[in-house]
Amino acid sequence: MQSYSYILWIPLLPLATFVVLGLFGRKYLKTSSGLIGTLSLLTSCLLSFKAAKQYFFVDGKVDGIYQKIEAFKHVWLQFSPGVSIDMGITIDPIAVMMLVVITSVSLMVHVFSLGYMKGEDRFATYYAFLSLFTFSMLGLVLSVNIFQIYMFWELVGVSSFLLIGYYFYKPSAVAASKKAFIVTRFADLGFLIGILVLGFYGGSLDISTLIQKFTTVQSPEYISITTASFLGMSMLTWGLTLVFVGGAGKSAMFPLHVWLPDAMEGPTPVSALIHAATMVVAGVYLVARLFPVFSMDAHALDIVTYTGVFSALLAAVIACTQTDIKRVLAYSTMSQIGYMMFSLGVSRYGGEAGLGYMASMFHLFTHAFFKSLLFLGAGSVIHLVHSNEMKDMGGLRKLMPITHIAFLIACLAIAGVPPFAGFFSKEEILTAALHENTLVYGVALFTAALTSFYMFRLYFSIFWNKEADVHGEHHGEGTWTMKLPLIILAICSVGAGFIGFPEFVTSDGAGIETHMDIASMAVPVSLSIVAIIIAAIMYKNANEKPAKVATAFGGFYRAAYKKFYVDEVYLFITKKIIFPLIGQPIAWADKHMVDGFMLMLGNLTAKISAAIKGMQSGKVQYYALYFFGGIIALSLLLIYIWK
Amino acid sequence: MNEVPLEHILIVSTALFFIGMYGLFTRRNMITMLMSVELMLNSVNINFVAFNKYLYPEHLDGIFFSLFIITIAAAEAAVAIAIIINLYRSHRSIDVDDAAEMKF
Amino acid sequence: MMLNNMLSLLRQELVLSVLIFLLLFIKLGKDRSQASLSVIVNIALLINLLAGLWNMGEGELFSGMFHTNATIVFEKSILNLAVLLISMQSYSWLKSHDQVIEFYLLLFTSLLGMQFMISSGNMLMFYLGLEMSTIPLAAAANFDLTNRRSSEAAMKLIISSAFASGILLMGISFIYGTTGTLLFDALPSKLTGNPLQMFAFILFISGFAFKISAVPFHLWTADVYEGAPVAVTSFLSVVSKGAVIFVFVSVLYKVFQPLSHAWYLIISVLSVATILVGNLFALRQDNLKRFLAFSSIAQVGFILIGILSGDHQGAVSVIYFILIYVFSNLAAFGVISLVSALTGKEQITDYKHFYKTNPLLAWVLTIALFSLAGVPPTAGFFGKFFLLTAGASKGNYLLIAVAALNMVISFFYYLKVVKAMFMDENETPIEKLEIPAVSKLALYICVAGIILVGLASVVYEHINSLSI
Amino acid sequence: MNLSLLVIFPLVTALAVLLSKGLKQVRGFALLGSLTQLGLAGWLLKSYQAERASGNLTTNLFESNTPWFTSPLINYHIGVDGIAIAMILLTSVVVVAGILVSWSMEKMSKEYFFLLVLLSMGAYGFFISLDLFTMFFFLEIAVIPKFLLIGVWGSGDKVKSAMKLALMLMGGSALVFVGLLGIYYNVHSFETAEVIRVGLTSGVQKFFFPFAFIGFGIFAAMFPFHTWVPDGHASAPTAASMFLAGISMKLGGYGCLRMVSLMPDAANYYSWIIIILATIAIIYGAFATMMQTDLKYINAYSSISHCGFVILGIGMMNKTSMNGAVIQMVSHGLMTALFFAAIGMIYSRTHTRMVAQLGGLLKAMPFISTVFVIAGLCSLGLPGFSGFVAEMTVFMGSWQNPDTMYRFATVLSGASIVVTAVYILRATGRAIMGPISDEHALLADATWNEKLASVLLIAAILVIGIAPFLMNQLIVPSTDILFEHIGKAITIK
Repeated sequence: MQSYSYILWIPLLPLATFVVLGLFGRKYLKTSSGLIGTLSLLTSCLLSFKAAKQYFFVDGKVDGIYQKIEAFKHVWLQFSPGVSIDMGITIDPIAVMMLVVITSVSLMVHVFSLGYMKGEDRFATYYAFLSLFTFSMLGLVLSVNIFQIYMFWELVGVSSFLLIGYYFYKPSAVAASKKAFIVTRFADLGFLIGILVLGFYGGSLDISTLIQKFTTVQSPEYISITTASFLGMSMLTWGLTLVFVGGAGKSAMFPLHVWLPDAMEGPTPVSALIHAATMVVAGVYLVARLFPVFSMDAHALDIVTYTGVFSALLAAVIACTQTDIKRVLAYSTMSQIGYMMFSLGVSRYGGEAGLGYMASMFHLFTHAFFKSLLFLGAGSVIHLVHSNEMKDMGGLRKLMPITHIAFLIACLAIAGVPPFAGFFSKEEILTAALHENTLVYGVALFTAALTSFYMFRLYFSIFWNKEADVHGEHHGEGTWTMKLPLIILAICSVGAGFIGFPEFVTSDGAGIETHMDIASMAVPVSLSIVAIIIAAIMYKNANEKPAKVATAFGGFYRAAYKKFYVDEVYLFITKKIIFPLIGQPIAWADKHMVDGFMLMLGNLTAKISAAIKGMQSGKVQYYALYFFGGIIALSLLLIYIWK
Repeated sequence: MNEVPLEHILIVSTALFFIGMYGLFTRRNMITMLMSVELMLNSVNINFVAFNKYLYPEHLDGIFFSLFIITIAAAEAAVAIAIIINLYRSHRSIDVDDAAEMKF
Repeated sequence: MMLNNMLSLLRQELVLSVLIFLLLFIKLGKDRSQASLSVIVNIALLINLLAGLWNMGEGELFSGMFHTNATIVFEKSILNLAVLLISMQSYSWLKSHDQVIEFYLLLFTSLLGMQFMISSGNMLMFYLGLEMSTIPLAAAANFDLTNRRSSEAAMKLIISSAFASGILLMGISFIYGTTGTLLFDALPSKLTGNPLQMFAFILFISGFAFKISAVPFHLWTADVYEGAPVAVTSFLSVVSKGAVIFVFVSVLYKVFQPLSHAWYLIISVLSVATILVGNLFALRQDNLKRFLAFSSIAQVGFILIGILSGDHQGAVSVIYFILIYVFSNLAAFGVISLVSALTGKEQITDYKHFYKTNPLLAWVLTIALFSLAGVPPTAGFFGKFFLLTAGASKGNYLLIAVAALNMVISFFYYLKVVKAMFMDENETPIEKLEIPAVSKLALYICVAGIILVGLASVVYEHINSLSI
Repeated sequence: MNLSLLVIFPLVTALAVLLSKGLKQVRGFALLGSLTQLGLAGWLLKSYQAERASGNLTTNLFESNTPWFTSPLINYHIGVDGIAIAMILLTSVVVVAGILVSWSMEKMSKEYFFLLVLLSMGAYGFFISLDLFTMFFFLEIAVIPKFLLIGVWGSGDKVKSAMKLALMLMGGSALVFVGLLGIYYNVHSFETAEVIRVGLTSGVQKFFFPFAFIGFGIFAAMFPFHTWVPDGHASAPTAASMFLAGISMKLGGYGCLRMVSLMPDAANYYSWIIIILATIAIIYGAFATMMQTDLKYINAYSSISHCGFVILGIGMMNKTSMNGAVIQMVSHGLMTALFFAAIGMIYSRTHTRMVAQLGGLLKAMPFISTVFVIAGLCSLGLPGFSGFVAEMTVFMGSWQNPDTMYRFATVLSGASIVVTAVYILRATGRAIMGPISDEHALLADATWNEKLASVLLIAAILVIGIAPFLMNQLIVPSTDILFEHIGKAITIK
């Protein structure tokens, strides 16, 4: 087996880029920073491919399964014997897959941004942040230690915050970045406590050790964590659920999804990278990383399943009503991640039962390509019309042919039309769901149809429908740097499905056989096609039908349009409960009660001082009288106390 | 001839002491106050002499002490009267309540 | 032999007596300039101080009436040092005064009385010393003859102290009546603790409490301090108080040792009351002298806590504290005396923004106040620390806690003055003052003392090595 | 090396400052002195490690013991362990930064720098003391300069704040004093080692521990004795705020730690109260911060919350949490100094600290804004910065006790990191991001001295944040030794 130590360079190169650009970019590397960032990432990307090749093909399976390799591990912070944060690199199928996904999508975004962000004032800063993000994300997927995940988890959070707030002078961007950070931070609290629970009972923070201990039913750790319980749930369930809360926050699962649509305030390429392809699937990745442990606890898996499926449905419904194209895409992302989640939830560990796991990872893989393609396409469109609103678009297929074709491919992929990438992965998910839980299957099927509908609503509204009023001079589809990524990603969206994914990425690393039978395929595919046709009827040309349908749904439509008022609930909780009912009383109490008490001590002293001033009357006879009083007092003291 | 018992003398001296004290507390005229103090000192003198005579006649400690008290009382009175005279110059009064500017 | 003994054992008193007579003769002769007179007096005082450093052993004179040893000599030297400093500091004030010699005469007579009082081995000697130190002071308090307040102060002092003498004498007479002796050495074996004796003891202690101005016997203090000229005030607050405390310690520790349970109780109550009342009154003062009067009352409370210890360490810490107190209080009074002599201003509000115009004086006053407050690295910190440590040796930690928390209150009013000097804005601050070299030297000595007496443990160790 | 140098050098510097003339000389001397001090601290670290590497395992190194007073027995006994070295390094870094930040202090510059140096001397002396009296001595030395610094050079209601701070701190030291006397009269020594060796009976500990702990707790802003913190910090001039939060609050934390090691039985007995108070401080401080509108108040209240972690770590009474407490002290010292430095830089330019009146400063002063954001991110515990390491260590430690109340306290304290994120981002969002007003648009960015100060602090934060194992190597052996003694007390229970 060859050494994998070069993998260390994959995250370190972007880190170096971040440091260089962050320190010197603004002053010295203003124009060349884009190029530096891209080149460094290209190297990372190539190294990733090399790693993938080596792992899957050169080294291959040992004993029939792909082995988990710890290429590098260094104790970073020792808490107590056995419990430490380690920095290291794990290589296993999902890590390698994520390496490839992250570096290639990030590379595409880097290239795209060369054109898209050209002339920006903080161009170098932008690339620095992109590099920081890429580094953090790579570090996350390679983690050996659950605390290492948490650290990089926070780092991707902050890079996301920085990038969403890139247009810092726009109040809406600032608000969105704040929201994203705070909501995910809240979720991370759950993650942290989950880690504390698992670490306490497992006696280790090392992922492999934890998995090994918690999957051995006889181990003392397993026994103690399953017997200890709090509020009727075993500590294992608690731990996993709390970890999942962290994942749900980052992956925008209901009810922690509110930040994702707002996060679209960031530059569009950023949305493509962070809020479509990579960071938002970190939650899925986290569950997959700990999947052996999750599979030991049915309750935790159920929570994953139902959260996932509900989020998928909810997001799809909302997506049908939104008019901001990036928001539509954001809800679509949320919906697709919901798919991945419940797919994990219905899966079991090992062999055929692990189909859901494989499907989830497969969907993650394909989704990364077509969703980033959709975002980059949307970016091109926005670059042209300078608006996010559907009503400002239409008939753009003539102005931007490449974008049009690429976007169409992506739409077909996400709609699950064969032979595009999404078809394969979605098909596996549905099959897995069908085997395990019919209710989930039903909802998933309906969601799939909705997906096709809203994606093509989007497609038709942008590229067909009425002609947009694109005035005067425009730069068409922009430079080649903006077109090239679209083309490459389009090719991936077509071809990614044909990779023999079940062979490579499975729950136990062993590879499974999948069966595609026409019968089970027919239902979702035909539903999708029907939905596409309905979308075509409603949106291909400008007409009154959408409005009529909206009126027909009435209150439900309005509720969906308002995103089911989840934001308002949050606002209510923060603005009406936490601030006035907790924050202000505390601030008040501090000023008037705690501090007031200290002041009162001072004032009291002054009061007493004023009260006894009469003693010093200035009349010498009274002084003598006090003198005499003192003698009597002392006598009494001795008479009554001493004797 | 029956000797006067010590207790009687002590009662007289104590009475004198408290009479002096009462005078000091109640008289407004500074000279009178000074006189009251002299009463107190004299009661002490009586004490000393009586104790010496009745209880410890072998030494003359008490008697000498009272001699010194008398002397010093005279000196004290001299200084006090000088001060009171000076006070009268500025205050035009020897009422003790008029000299109570400094207080609190 | 006897004469030899007298010369060596009485050397401090003799130097002082000679000085007093010298001054009397000068007074009889032609008028001398104030400057040369000051020089003479200060040099004589210095000789007197140096006389104390010259160790001549211990002994008794006049069949036990007068006794002395290294500790007593040291205590007297502290007082001599204080008087020297006061004399140097009052240079500016005396310059404008006609009766310089009288002032010195009064002061030195009083000092002489104190020295005899400290050395006394007999109640009679003690009484004589006490009166000898008090009566001239009353006259000195009236030294600003035309000042209403000065007269009032003197009147209050003389009447109060006459009353206190009466009480004290009553106590002594009963002690005599119950024991039959006036000799300190003979007393302890005869103390039985019968009720009359206890009552006598209370009267006796009250007389002391009056002199050191412990609450509730303190009421004269503030008025007298405020009214008297600054030099007299500083003499009253440092020298007079210090001397009585020295005697108080030795009387309590040696003579009334058999009654130590009784006086432990009395003194603990007095100390708490003294600290509290002193602090509470000091809080509300505007006149600096009056303010320092109450602050010194509070200081006495701390000294009483040190006295509580009842052993060697207690005595050491008290003597040590008095030494520090001399430096600290005289540094403060030195500044006040200068300002008062040159501008007549004595209110705290007058000192607003004092730092801007007189940084040196402001720093000296600040350091002095910090020392009084007990802030390191000044000696006051060490002094208070040792006092409270000694006081805690009997395990009365609640008392210590009360005292320690009272330091916070005292901190407030000391800081109030510092605040006025450094932080408050003022349109018309005290103008820049010309400081005479002598006064400046005195201030420097005080500051050096404040800093060195604490940090250099040699001073403390020296006191500790003395047998008390 | 001779540890006394750490006290003598500031003294020499202070004298040099007093004797020099004009702002240029004064600050030159001050900077030179503080740099020397930084060098000394670095040298100390190096020789400490060399000594440890050579197998010297005694508790304290570089000890020297000079008799000072014989009765009561007081020795000038100095020596350092890893914890003390960490605090000394922290002090030296903050002092250099503080002096750099006040580079252009025109008003009474001589006195200003003199007091700063004096304050630092108190801190150094405190950290190297092994004798409780010496410790107490230096603790109080550090109080008065604060009073003057705030009262003379401060802003706002400065006199009142200075007074409040001085009085509360004096109150704290009065309590400490009672505790120390209690210790003294039961073991007849002020030596920490002697106290540990002889040991205090459980009853004595229970009586005196509250005095000593609350006393130091006041210095460490323990709830409900924290009220000097907001006003004091807000009124202080920049460097004084940095010293106050960065150094002098650490005196309290360090003192608390030492008291726990001297009186472990009592600490164990009272630990639940300590934990409750610490948790309240953490949560309460965080929520109170959320409501503040003045940048300095924000940082001051957040200091209360962060220092709560120090107390929490100490109160949890296990090795990991105590390590966490130490790291948190260092981390918070650096972070909050950086924060105050940034706020000071902003204030000196905009002349306002009200968040509502600021906005979009990133445009006009990118460097200062970046510093502000970095300080904020460190405050909210971002990995890579020291705050994360510290807080996580405290959490890991406090989670080790399976008792429900301890768990609850840990979760609540953990929740504060969310609130921290809220207030940090609110402040950042309003002041640094968003549209900029016209009058602020043309303000200049940081000058070289400010840059240097910030870079120094950031570098220190990053070193701990990125390589916490270095910090651990330094302090863990010492906390192990400390805990050997404490651990016994816990097993007795």
